[in-house]
Amino acid sequence: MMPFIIKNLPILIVITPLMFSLIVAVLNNNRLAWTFSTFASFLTMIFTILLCFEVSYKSNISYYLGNWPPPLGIEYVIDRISIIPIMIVSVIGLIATLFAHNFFTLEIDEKLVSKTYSLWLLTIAGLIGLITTADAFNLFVFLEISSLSAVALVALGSKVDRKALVAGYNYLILGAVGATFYVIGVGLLYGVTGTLNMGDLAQKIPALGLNKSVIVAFTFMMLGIMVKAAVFPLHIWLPNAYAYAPSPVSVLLAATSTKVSIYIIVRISYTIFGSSYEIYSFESLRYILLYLAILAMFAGTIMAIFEKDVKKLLAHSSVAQIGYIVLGISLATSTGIASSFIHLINHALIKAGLFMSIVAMGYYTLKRIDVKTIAGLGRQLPITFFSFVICALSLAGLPLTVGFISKLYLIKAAYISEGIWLPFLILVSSALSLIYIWKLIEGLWYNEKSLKIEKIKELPEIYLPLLVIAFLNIYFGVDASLIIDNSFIASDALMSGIK
Amino acid sequence: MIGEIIINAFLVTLMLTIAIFIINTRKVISTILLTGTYSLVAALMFVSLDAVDVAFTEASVGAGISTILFLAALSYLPKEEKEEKFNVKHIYAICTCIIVAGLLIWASYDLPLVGQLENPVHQNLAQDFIEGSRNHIGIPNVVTSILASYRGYDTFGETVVIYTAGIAVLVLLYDGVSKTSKIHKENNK
Amino acid sequence: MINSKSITLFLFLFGFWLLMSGHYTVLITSLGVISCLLCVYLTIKGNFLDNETIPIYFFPRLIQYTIWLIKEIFISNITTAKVILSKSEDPELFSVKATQKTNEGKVTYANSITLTPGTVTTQIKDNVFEVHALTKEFGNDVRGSEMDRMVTWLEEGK
Amino acid sequence: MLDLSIQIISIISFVGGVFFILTGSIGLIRLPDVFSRIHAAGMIDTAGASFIILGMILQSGFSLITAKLVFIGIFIFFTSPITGHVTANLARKKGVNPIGKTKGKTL
Amino acid sequence: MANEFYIYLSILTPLIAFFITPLLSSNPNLRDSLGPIGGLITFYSSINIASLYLDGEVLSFTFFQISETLSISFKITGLGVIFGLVASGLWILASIYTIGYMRGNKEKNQTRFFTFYSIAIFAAICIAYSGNLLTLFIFYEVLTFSTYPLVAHKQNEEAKKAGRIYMGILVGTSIVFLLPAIIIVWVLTGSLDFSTNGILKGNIPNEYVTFLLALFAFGIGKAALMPFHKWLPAAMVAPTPVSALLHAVAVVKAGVFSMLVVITYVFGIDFLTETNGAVWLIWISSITLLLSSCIAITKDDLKARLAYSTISQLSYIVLGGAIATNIAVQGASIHIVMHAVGKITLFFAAGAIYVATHLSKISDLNGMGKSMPLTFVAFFIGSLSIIGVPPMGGSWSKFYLMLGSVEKDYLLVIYILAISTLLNVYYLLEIPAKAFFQQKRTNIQVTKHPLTVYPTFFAAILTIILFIYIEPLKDITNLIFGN
Amino acid sequence: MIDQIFGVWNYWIVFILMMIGLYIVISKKSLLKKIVGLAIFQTSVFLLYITFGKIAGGTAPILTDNLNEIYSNPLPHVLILTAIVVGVATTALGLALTVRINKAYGTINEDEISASDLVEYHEKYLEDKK
Amino acid sequence: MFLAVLIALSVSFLLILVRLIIGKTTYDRILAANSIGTIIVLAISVHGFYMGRPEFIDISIVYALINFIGTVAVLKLFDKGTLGDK
Amino acid sequence: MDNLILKVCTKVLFTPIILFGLYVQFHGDFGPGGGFQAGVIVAAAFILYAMVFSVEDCKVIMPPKLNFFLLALGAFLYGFVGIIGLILGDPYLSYDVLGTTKEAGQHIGILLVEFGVGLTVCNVMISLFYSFANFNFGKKNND
Repeated sequence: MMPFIIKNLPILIVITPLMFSLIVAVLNNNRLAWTFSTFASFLTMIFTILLCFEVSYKSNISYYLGNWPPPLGIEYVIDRISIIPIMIVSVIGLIATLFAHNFFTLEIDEKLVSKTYSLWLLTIAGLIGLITTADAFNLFVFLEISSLSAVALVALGSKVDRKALVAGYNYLILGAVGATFYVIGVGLLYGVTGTLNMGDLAQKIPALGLNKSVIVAFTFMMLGIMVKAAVFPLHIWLPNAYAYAPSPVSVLLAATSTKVSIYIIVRISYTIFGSSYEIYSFESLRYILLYLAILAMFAGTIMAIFEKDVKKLLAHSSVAQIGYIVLGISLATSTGIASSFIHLINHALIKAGLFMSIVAMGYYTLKRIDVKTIAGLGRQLPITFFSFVICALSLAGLPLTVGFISKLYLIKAAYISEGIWLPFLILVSSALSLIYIWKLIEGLWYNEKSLKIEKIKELPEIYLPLLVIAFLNIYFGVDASLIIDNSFIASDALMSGIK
Repeated sequence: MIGEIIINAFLVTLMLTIAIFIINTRKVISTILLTGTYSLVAALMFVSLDAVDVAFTEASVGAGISTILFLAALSYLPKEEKEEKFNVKHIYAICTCIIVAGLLIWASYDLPLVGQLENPVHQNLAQDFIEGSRNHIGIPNVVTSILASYRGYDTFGETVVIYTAGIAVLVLLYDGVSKTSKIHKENNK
Repeated sequence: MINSKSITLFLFLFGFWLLMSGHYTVLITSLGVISCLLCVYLTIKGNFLDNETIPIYFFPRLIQYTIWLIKEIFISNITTAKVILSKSEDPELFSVKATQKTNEGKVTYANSITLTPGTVTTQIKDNVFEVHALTKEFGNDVRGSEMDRMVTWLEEGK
Repeated sequence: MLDLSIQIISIISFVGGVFFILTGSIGLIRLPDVFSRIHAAGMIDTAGASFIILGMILQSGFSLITAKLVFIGIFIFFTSPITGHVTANLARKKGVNPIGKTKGKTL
Repeated sequence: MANEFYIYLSILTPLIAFFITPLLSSNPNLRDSLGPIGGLITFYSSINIASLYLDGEVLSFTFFQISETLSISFKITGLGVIFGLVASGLWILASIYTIGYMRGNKEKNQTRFFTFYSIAIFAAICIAYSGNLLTLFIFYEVLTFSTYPLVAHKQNEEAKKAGRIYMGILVGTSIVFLLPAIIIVWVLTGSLDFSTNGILKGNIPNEYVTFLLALFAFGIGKAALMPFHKWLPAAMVAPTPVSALLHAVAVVKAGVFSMLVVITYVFGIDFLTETNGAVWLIWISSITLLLSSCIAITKDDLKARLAYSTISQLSYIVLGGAIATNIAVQGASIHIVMHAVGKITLFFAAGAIYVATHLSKISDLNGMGKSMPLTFVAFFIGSLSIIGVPPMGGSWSKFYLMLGSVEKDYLLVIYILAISTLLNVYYLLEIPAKAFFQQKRTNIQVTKHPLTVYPTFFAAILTIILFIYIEPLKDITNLIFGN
Repeated sequence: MIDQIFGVWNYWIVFILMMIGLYIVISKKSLLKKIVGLAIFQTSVFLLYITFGKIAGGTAPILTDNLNEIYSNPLPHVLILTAIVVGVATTALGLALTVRINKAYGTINEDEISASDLVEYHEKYLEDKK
Repeated sequence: MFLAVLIALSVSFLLILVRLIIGKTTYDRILAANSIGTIIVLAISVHGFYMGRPEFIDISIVYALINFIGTVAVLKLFDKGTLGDK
Repeated sequence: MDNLILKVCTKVLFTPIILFGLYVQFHGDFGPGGGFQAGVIVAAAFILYAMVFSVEDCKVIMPPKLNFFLLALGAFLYGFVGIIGLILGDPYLSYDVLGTTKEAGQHIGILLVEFGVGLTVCNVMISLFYSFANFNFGKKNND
């Protein structure tokens, strides 16, 4: 049994949630559906952990789907780089699934819950599939699986607020345009190289020299994915989508979906075009990305400061955080990319925790979670508040939390390649972020309760995910070597592909 | 093979005409019918470009199911669009489109010419697929053998996508009476 | 379940399959049989395996009728083309009475009227058809009710 | 010899088909109202289609394609009157009045 | 191991107090006794550490490794010993006083208060014994965040606003300036560990020294250099024990301590002298010193005046560091002790007055000296110490500072010190003078709480003791730059 | 020469078609029209792919017994089959959302929707003030 | 020969397209769309012959089918205002 | 639609359309077509029936529960064929091991897989139509 599993790990992590989603959909019992989903995501995580060990001494696992060798068939590649986002998705997936049960039964029509779990697992499967694939077109298919299911999940928030529908619609249209742009890019590349496998493409592109189609293809692919990753001017779908989605969906999407897209940006720019990166536009694109990232940092933070709706506030903050991650990528140095990876992981942990604790506080209202409505709830829900504070301080970059580690490395990288002005900007924006964080903490703890609900008590079922995420936030802030070492290994691996 | 080229050019221009008409039609039903026709012509184009399977699919999906879905949705929607004045958004859209089109046209100078045998697209893989389909799989329709075997995983993904859409629409258009849970009835008075 | 209609339908469908298929291996043909059975099953399940679906009693006189119809169509096509090209249309709307008893008969009659260009059935109320004709001549043809007689003849069967 | 005659017959039938189709489309543009245009459309569907299919049948010789072409023909024959009739029916139902040559309406 | 035991003991004691306090919320007496007991234990271990340090033992250990070059580690330095002694020693006093204040004033949420009080002390002691910049920074932030609930203790709008200013300036400066400075050091040297002669020498272009020092100087907002001093007066809304903690024991001392540490152990005074990188800091601190003294005069609120006094006194210490000679740094470090004791006396007195009479305006204190003689005598002694009049401890530090500036020929600095002393005299002595020699205006009910008065008086006596018994302190300061 | 012109002509028109689709998506206010635009956009992209796969004088990639036959490249066809399905999935989902939006808002005009949201926001704001 | 037929079909296609676009009543459009369907069905068959691979007639059948169903759908929509049961 | 002609003709056309769909399904190996197109054609027959008669009538032939089950089953079948490959020791979606020879295995695999696609597509399309056609317009959703 074991060798069989070991041999097929790369595909098992994708098809486990996928196949379970097909089974879950036809179940009638909500509790059973949840159990199945949890089981599926648990299995996925176990497989991912096994895969981690496997990758750590094989460094590069290639899996031929359908037993056809790569340029003909589709290939899965798992290496030290891709294992990071896979880990994020599967761990957060499990935590969010554990968390989801109470909220789905509450926020969604009873009869739709099992189907919702199906969509939920599809999102997870789609995201993992996106990461593992080494085929440019297969990536598109999984992009669509994940985004269609995510759109549906977002729109399910319409039971609470009709704006969820518009948010879902915009997400869908922008996402589809982005995906189509990506497809155009792939098409142009295919037109000039005749292959779709990423490794194969990377080998063939340098031979083409300064080819206009390749440059345009690169631009289009990047643009397409940047929509999905919500890089600054293309982020407009994100705040509403995260804010109006049902609670568990916000948790899952905020923590994983953009991270995966950013990983793809890295993959495209370094793996496919990396070997010809001196010739091509990446050097100039780097600066475009850099400035966009800086804009994102400030725009997101400032929007968040003036926002009253807490989920939307966190979504705006996500835009800013994506800015940090993209900034790391745009530095195009080993340290920069490593810092991006570090922040990728850490931000997933932070945002998952923040959204979980915030929506847990909104559990009793089912209305929009406003700074006012949650006032004073912190004292009534101490565990939730505790994990919220941990994650919020982590977001602000307080030492001993993961946020600090990522900021530390990001600034180091920025300082090394751009001098002092960039760290300074980063820090100003992160100091600004303290304003909204503090607004929330203060509101939760010091303000008088505005809700007239008597029976507020915490749900014991969500203690586990909340405490786990708070623990992770602290643990990796204290003993960060696991994240840091792996990120550096990944970034070195990426950079070594560039001559 | 000048005939082929002329047919292609004609069809493509025809599509352009239809598309231009679609922009400014305000009657939704006409838009839908024109879109259906657009798909039909595209399918015809696919036939003339030797992509029979694609034509088959485009005909049944683009012209068929899509149109029916549009019509089904239209029964709940206003039948006529609101009049739009030319505004900044249009200028913005036009600029975006011109830039993107400019980029693409610029790129097209380095694209291989249509239909040349020596294009990289035809030099790589294609022959392997055809030979493989003939010798290893034994199915005359190369498209099917790639679809189901070589790139079977893509097709699995595609099936899952359509499944996702099915479930998503099912969930979104579920018209049961929504039940509010007990807690909220108490709390949201 | 198994009656003359279902068997006839099955045979028709299977014939259709064989004509379409072109690959007469055991696998494909057995799949064909299964498919045809499925189709028959669906009609039974939907409870519409009746005379309207498969009017067996039409068959004896069907070929003769079809030939006659094609001839009619050909003639009226030429006439219509003349009318269109010469711009001499003179439309009229009138009612005729159909003498068919069954639905399938009426439908055949109405379709035949519509199939011959120059005349279109616009409404059916019980057994009164409202017909739109391109010119008076076409109208006279229909009113002459030769077609009506032919269809009734077809309907009677053997 | 046989080939040649089949060729000639098929060309003739193509020509016939094209003639009817073109006439039909001219009719679609020229004729005054929906009801009259249905006749033109019917012409395309019946004579135009059948002649062209006939031409192709002659071209293809006797094979599976013939069967399929026949099926297309039957199908078109089957569906054309339905759509024509339903369109006319609906137009009548929704109060579109046929235009006569001399005056507006006849019954 | 046996020696490191004392470090563990001194760090863990307040931490344990932090964890136990909430559990004892139902038993106030037991809960409140935790503070003095913890203080005694910590002070005991701090004395042991000091004596071990004087014996030349090198005490250091790494708590854990974050990554290859980053770790959280502790190491005993001369400055650290002094700060550790101050923090732990005054904790005993402060905790006793706090009991009196909180009970006398019948404050709410006492458990929360004591909890965060302990964690603040914990952070201060960790700062004292930190072995590298990262550790220092981390506990610096912990200190900031743990004192926020204390500042905003009253939970009204004013307290929250003050809390926002407090957090905004301290966290803002530390993130925007201090963090990049630390990272620059990290990038340049690859290490953050303290070394007695500094670690930057040879690793940084000379022209960047000024810039980097500026980042540090403004980044350490707790040192209250002039543009970033606003948080200190704002935080005055807090209960007086907190003010005592902020202004005497933990927070501001942590700030100036960090400043001195950075100057001596990161830059190294020789290096600073060589590059003249700290000259500007002398002027900035001098300006702060004078200006804040002037502002203090205009304040009628007792605690606000003390706050501005603190700002000015802190600048003495920064000035000592900026002069960057052995003697000046020694003076600065002695001033940490002296000012701490003196200022805590003043705050205790202010708190005692508030508990007894609920007065906070200086103009209302006329003639109160007769009803609260012990308190005002203590206040008088404390003032003298701050001013630097000889039988009090404060005179030593000023003496050393002047020596230092003479050594470097900064004559202007001496004048500034003199002027500021005169201002001190004016704004501090005005209060006991009014209390003793003016006519009592209204009938004010005086209800003293004994636990507020005696610690105050004891602290006053401590200033005198420190003047006489200065030798051990001098021994320690001699070891700041290694044996 | 004519090969050259028509060789690029197809691309150009396809690009322009794409842009028409994109233009509709960006500029039109009707949510339904946006979906139509998206469909046009995607269909045009499909055409681009299929154009890549074409070989002049080739035939459809369904094997015959003639071994010397030139077949057009089948790979783009497969890709586009997948893409068409994805496209119809997107369309269906978009339509479902549009229908729901129309039900919730009573309009599918972007401007009116945001106006309606704004009104709701203000009402809520006034409520809060009370 | 086939090319000539194709061209003729294209011409009639264009003519009908004019009707589709100018419309007048919706029924005209429906009629035109239906006729365009028929034309394309024929065109595909003829194109198959023209290219020498006439075995793809299936596409035409699908076309005819889809055309019919589409027309029915449009008509139903106009008749009942919905495609489902009211 | 209460139209006699349409009703009668739909009854007549229903089975041939489905059969044609199935023909396309099973002849995807030899000519254009395959699971996806077949699914659409079969679904088109059902949709036609539902339009001309009523959705309720169509639900007699294809009950929603069965429809939903088949919808999931099709994709599951596809995935499961892949898993069989896994169990027999080959990578995912490898059909070589399904039959006695590689070629036979490929044939079986492709047939099953295409059937899965067809099943899903057909049922998704029917399900889409059901959803759209019977979306409850009168009731307000956000109560």
